Amino acid sequence: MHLSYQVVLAQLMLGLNIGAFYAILSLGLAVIFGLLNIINFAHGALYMLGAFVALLGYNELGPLLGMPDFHMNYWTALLVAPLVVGSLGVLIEKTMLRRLYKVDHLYGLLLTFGLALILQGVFTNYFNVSGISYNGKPEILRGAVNLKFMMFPTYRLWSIAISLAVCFATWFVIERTKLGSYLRAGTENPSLVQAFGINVPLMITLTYGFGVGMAAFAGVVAAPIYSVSPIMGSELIITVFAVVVIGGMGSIMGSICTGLSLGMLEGLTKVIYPPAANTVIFFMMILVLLVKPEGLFGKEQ
Amino acid sequence: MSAEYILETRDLTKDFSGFTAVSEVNLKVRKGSIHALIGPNGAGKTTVFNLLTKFLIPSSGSILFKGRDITREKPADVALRGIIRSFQISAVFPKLTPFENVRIALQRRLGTCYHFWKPVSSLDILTEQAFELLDSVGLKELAHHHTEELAYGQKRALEIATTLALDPELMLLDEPTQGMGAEDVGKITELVRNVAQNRTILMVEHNLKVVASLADRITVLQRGSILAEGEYDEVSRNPQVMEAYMGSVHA
Amino acid sequence: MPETQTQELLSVSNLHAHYGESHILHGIDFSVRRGELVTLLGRNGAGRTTILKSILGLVGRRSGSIRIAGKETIKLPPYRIARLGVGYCPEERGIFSRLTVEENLLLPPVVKSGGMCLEEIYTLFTNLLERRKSMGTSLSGGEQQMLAMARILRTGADLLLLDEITEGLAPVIVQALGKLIRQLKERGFTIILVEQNFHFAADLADRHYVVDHGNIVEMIPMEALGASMERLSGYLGV
Amino acid sequence: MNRKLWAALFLAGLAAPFLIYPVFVMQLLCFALFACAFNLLIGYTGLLSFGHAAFFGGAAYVTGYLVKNAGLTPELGVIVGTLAAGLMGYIFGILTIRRQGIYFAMITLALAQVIYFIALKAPFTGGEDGLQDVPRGMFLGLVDLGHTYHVAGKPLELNLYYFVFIIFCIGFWIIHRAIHSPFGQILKAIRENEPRAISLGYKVERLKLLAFVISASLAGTAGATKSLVFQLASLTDVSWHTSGEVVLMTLLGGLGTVLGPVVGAFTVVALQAELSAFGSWVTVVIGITFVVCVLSFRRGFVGEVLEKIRTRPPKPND
Amino acid sequence: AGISTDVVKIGVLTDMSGVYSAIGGKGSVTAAKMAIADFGGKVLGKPIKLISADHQNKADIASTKAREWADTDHVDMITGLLNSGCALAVQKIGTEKKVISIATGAGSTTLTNEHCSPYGIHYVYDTYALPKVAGGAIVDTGGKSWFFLTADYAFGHSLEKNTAAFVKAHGGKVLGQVRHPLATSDFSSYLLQAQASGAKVIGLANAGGDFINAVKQAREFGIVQGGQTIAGMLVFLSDVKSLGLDVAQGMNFATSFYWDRNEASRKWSKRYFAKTGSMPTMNQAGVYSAVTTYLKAIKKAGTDNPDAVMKTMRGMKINDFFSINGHLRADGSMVHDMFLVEVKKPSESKAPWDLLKVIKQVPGDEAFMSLAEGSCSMVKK
Ligand SMILES: Nc1ncnc2c1ncn2[C@@H]1O[C@H](COP(=O)(O)OP(=O)(O)OP(=O)(O)O)[C@@H](O)[C@H]1O
Ligand SMILES: Nc1ncnc2c1ncn2[C@@H]1O[C@H](COP(=O)(O)OP(=O)(O)OP(=O)(O)O)[C@@H](O)[C@H]1O
Ligand SMILES: [Mg+2]
Ligand SMILES: [Mg+2]
Repeated sequence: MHLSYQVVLAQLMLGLNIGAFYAILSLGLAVIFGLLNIINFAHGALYMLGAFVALLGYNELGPLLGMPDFHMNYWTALLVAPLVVGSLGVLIEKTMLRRLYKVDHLYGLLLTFGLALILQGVFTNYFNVSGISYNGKPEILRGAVNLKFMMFPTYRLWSIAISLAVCFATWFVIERTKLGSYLRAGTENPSLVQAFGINVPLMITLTYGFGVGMAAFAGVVAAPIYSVSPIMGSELIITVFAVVVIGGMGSIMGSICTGLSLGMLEGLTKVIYPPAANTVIFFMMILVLLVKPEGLFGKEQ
Repeated sequence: MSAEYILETRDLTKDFSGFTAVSEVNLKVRKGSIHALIGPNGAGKTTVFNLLTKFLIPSSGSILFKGRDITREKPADVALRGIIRSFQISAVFPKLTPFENVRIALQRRLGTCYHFWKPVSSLDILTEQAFELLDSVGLKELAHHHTEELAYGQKRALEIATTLALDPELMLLDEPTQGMGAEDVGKITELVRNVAQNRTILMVEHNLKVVASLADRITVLQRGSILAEGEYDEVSRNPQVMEAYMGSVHA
Repeated sequence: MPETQTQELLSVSNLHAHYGESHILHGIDFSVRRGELVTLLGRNGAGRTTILKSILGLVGRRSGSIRIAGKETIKLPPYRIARLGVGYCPEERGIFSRLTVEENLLLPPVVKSGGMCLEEIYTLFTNLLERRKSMGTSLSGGEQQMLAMARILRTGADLLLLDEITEGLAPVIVQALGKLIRQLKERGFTIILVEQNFHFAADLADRHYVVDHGNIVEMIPMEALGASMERLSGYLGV
Repeated sequence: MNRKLWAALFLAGLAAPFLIYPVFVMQLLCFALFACAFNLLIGYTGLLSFGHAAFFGGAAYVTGYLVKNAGLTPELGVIVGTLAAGLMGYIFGILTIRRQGIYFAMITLALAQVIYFIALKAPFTGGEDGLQDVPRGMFLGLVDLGHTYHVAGKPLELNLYYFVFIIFCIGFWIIHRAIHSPFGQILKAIRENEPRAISLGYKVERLKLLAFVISASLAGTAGATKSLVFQLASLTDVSWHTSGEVVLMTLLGGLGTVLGPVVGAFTVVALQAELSAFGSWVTVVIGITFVVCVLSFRRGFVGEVLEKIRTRPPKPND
Repeated sequence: AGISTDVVKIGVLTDMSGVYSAIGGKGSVTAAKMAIADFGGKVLGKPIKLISADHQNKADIASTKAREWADTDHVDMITGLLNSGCALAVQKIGTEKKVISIATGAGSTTLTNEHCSPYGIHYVYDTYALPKVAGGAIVDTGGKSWFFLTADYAFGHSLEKNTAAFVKAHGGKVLGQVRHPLATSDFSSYLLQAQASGAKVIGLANAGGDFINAVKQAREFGIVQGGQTIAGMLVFLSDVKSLGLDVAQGMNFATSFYWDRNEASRKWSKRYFAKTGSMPTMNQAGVYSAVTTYLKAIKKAGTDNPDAVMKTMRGMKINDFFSINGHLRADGSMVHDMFLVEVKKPSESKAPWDLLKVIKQVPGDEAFMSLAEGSCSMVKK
């Protein structure tokens, strides 16, 4: 393949698109990890669930309500899916995760791993794993934009923009506001923060809800691009883990930057040596581990 | 006459991204003495300890142990040379019994730590010595209890017993009496005095009574640098020290 | 004495507390009047920290009655109790490492009016001013202790629970803290002080409660201290 | 009492192929050994590796390839597979051993993904189809492991079974010994308080690395044996689902107990066999098992039983 | 002679939960049940029993299950087998244990070449026949230059290689190819490369989810609108259904079966539809046909002895709603006519499942690899 600068730019744009998903997912993981000290293995499954809420809302909700012509539109889904999945997250936190804070963090990982299996298994049982198309892409996001070096689908441009907006908003809240300092303090010593008069249990619950809500949001944004399938999250999540390792769990900004740049790296790999596209991030991870074991943005232990 | 000094630092310095916590400290610890390091909070005492035991890497300067430069060695190697520390926060193995705690330390000498094919009974030869050590700190009766259940003072004592098991030439004690009741403070003081025979001790301590009764020599640290050095009486009368550290307290 | 009744800011009766399976407090009764400074004395492990934590609801399980300014709090979650105006300085200091010194200071929400402002606090603790942009746990042990104290003075809490605040502090600072506490008392704060350093506590307190094995075994008013010295040293091994 | 228990278990192992479908028992033994090896790491050093399938599957490929293409005898195949897994463990270890907890889990998971990639791409692995047709060969060049006896009309591959059983016993014994060795004592100490162990002069990283290598090697032994039993090494063996399964086995049986992983492996393998007709519900049931186990009996079957025994009369030692 | 163990046991081993579950899965089990019921539930007076399991597309699970079925359940025939790894593993065990295996979903030609077995049958299609039918036809209608998007594993490579050979044989040329990892969700990069190559035809040498994603995204990037054609090398009815006519219209591909082809296929498919709610894919129809053929062979042979049954099948003409002019060859390949189909425009479609039109019927001997080309060791040359 001839590597003109147009090709490279085009691939970088596409990489940015993937990177935006990595960023929003790894950010969600980082937020949850921050306060609950749990690696949310179910993140991929909840991302999938978000996409399914959009899909089912579009395809099935109408018939279910006896209004065959009703389709929950994309914009509504963008709001509803995070709410639905966020509420499920709240439920999960209140009934299960809550009981694990006192024990080794690894149990949280294992529990969410179990949840991921359950969700994935149930959906696999009812839906086609090879994917279902989501047809609710709104009219104004159809078509393509001329970026000079390529025609870029409008929807993808939108997905990059909205994901980045969500990421930076989250960053701002956590690093620059009072709420963020409660979150960071709650991370370290919840019972003390509670003793200062802050409703920590609620904060934890909502944080988990918010984190998984973000995953669901990413799922809705992804739905018009990729097929919606029960397994869409399960491979992605492992790559996102690698992103997290490379970035280092320490910082919110780290998740965002690493996510984006690894997406672009993956994009480039797809032109240079496509077979390695799925794995380049893992090799990158080994490299980073050798040079900077705590990750690019991580703090030394 | 460096043989006289077991430990020497030369212009030891530690920067934390712009903040100099320890600055050009030249510390000399005489062999066989009890040497106390005191100073106001944040003076850099714990940092010095961390530097000496390689839990932190010095920004510049060097550390000599028995005349040999150990500045670049790893924590475990420093320990192997005979410098053993205790921690400001009590450091024991909570799920092992006190007996096992001590045995872990004794075991090092056998050199079998990588021997995964030997039975545990190969450690039986250490049992007697372990009990002797526990006895010396008054924990013999508790040898097979759960370490987590021990009282604070007992844990400190256990920590010292474990440290002694390695027969260190130089013991570094970071605030051994911190958080103890008066009763336990007395016991620990006694214990330190006992174990100090034929070894060297460098300790950080805020309890001036303990310092006064134990230390042969005192170094006062302030803002990372040595402010004064000498014997207790001498140092405690030093007006600078009084202002920076002791306030109006007179021992 | 109806008058003292109304003045009681904190009254604890028949307080039991558990950590998991272990029963730590066995029916504690005591009370603190507004503006008073009482200490809890006792050996290591007597249960003093546990009393403070129970007041805030930070133990596994508690029962009995704890009234703060007349309000029953035994069923309330910790954050609600704190909002009644209780400030807590924990024994392990509890400085947040991911927050800067200043963020640490600003963390606890203001629960009542009348707290100190930031400048006031920085004049009291000059060390902190110098290091206010540093991360919390890069502070030395003593600096952290100051920060932990300083932090609750901002919130306007008027019932302070102070656990071993002199621990690991240089004598000069201990003296400074002594002064500070006296000032606080003059300003009308109600203070419960858990202290190992008996001499420090003896100078400050109006009354002493002696805790032993999860019970309050004696109350010694300041005036009676001299007379009770012998018994006290029996309890404490001073 | 302990001795009697072991003897009974050993006899049960000897008699098993006559009572239960032998291939199934062999599968159980392979996974049980795998879980025991895994347990050595998590149960005694507190390191959760989420990439142990790399060793299991890696060794399966190495052994399968060598036995099939280089004509190695099965026992040599297993030994070489074990060594290969040990080497992989060493490389993984160097990369990960300084990290702890969740980080360690994620890194091992990601590294295992690299092995997965290699298994997918390398010219000798058969890609998606796996390495098929691995011969069972002649043990020591003498005993045909492929031989099927017919006892009471049932086809029994007894030679192979006892070969597997002996490997299991040896592997299990090594793990048991390692746990109860001077080395095992120090592992426990490191797990409790790492800085303290360092300050006592132990080279913690090297010790952990050794534990990791032993664990990886034995996981490799299990995988190598499995490739002979099923005459197949496939991507499943190196996939992260397998890594997840071994975690479940160990957790379910009881972390840090000697027999726990064996019990756990039996439960999971049996569960899968029972549920295989229900399609993706297997995944759901496994998921639920995970959740229930984490929430309500974190000590695992064996761990809970031991706890019951322990809490009754307070015995001081062990 | 007679029926061993007094029962004929048929095992359906298929993907019930993975990427191919829509193609085979429960539908295959239903098809097998229908076949048994239609046969009367008995053969030679002995009951026919059906068991089924999920091979999850994992060779080890397939092999474990097949082994267990052979050893403890005394299964006589195993069918389904949706991917090549599973099919190979099961065929291997079948050879060892004398159990007939009929692969209805796997594509690899190795089943009937290097790994051919006296008890192995490859029933529906393979990676030779599909491209031969589709590739040649597309080149002939003007698609002269090709660019391949290939799933990076044996199956994809083999599809690509074979298609390329036919493209060249018909005078077309291959401008390039890009190999993508299996189960890729984002094809945009590859599609841009295909677009940049300027090839008339973008050949998708992949299947299932990969195929669907690639087609959808091609549309997103305006590739078809830009004048390039997409050609799927292995396309199932369920894929077309899930893409929708809007996206898939105009695409040509090869298939062994389409429900709306003639009266017989319609009749059976409607019955199937009534049971499952979707029209059968070629695999599902293939399972029905395979089971029926097998049972017929037993009846004819008068025994379920595998050697005798195989011999009988080799001598049979297989003609039913699925298989036209079918016959089983010595290498295990079930050769039958194939079809070239085109996806209808939305305007042409009159019913939800009215998706394809048959353009051309290709005789089996033309579509499948000849014995002479093959490398099966059982075939005497
Ligand atoms: N989290 C806990 N779980 C179980 N037991 C505990 C816990 N915390 C404290 N204890 C036990 O409760 C008892 C009282 O502890 P507490 O911390 O209140 O003592 P204290 O009087 O404050 O002593 P110290 O001087 O050590 O601070 C001790 O026996 C201690 O071992
Ligand atoms: N990791 C670190 N990063 C940045 N600054 C640090 C770090 N560790 C210590 N410091 C700073 O170095 C100074 C010395 O700290 P150190 O802990 O050595 O004091 P100390 O003398 O032991 O005091 P104390 O008696 O209160 O324990 C302090 O001002 C502290 O804030
Ligand atoms: Mg210190
Ligand atoms: Mg206390």
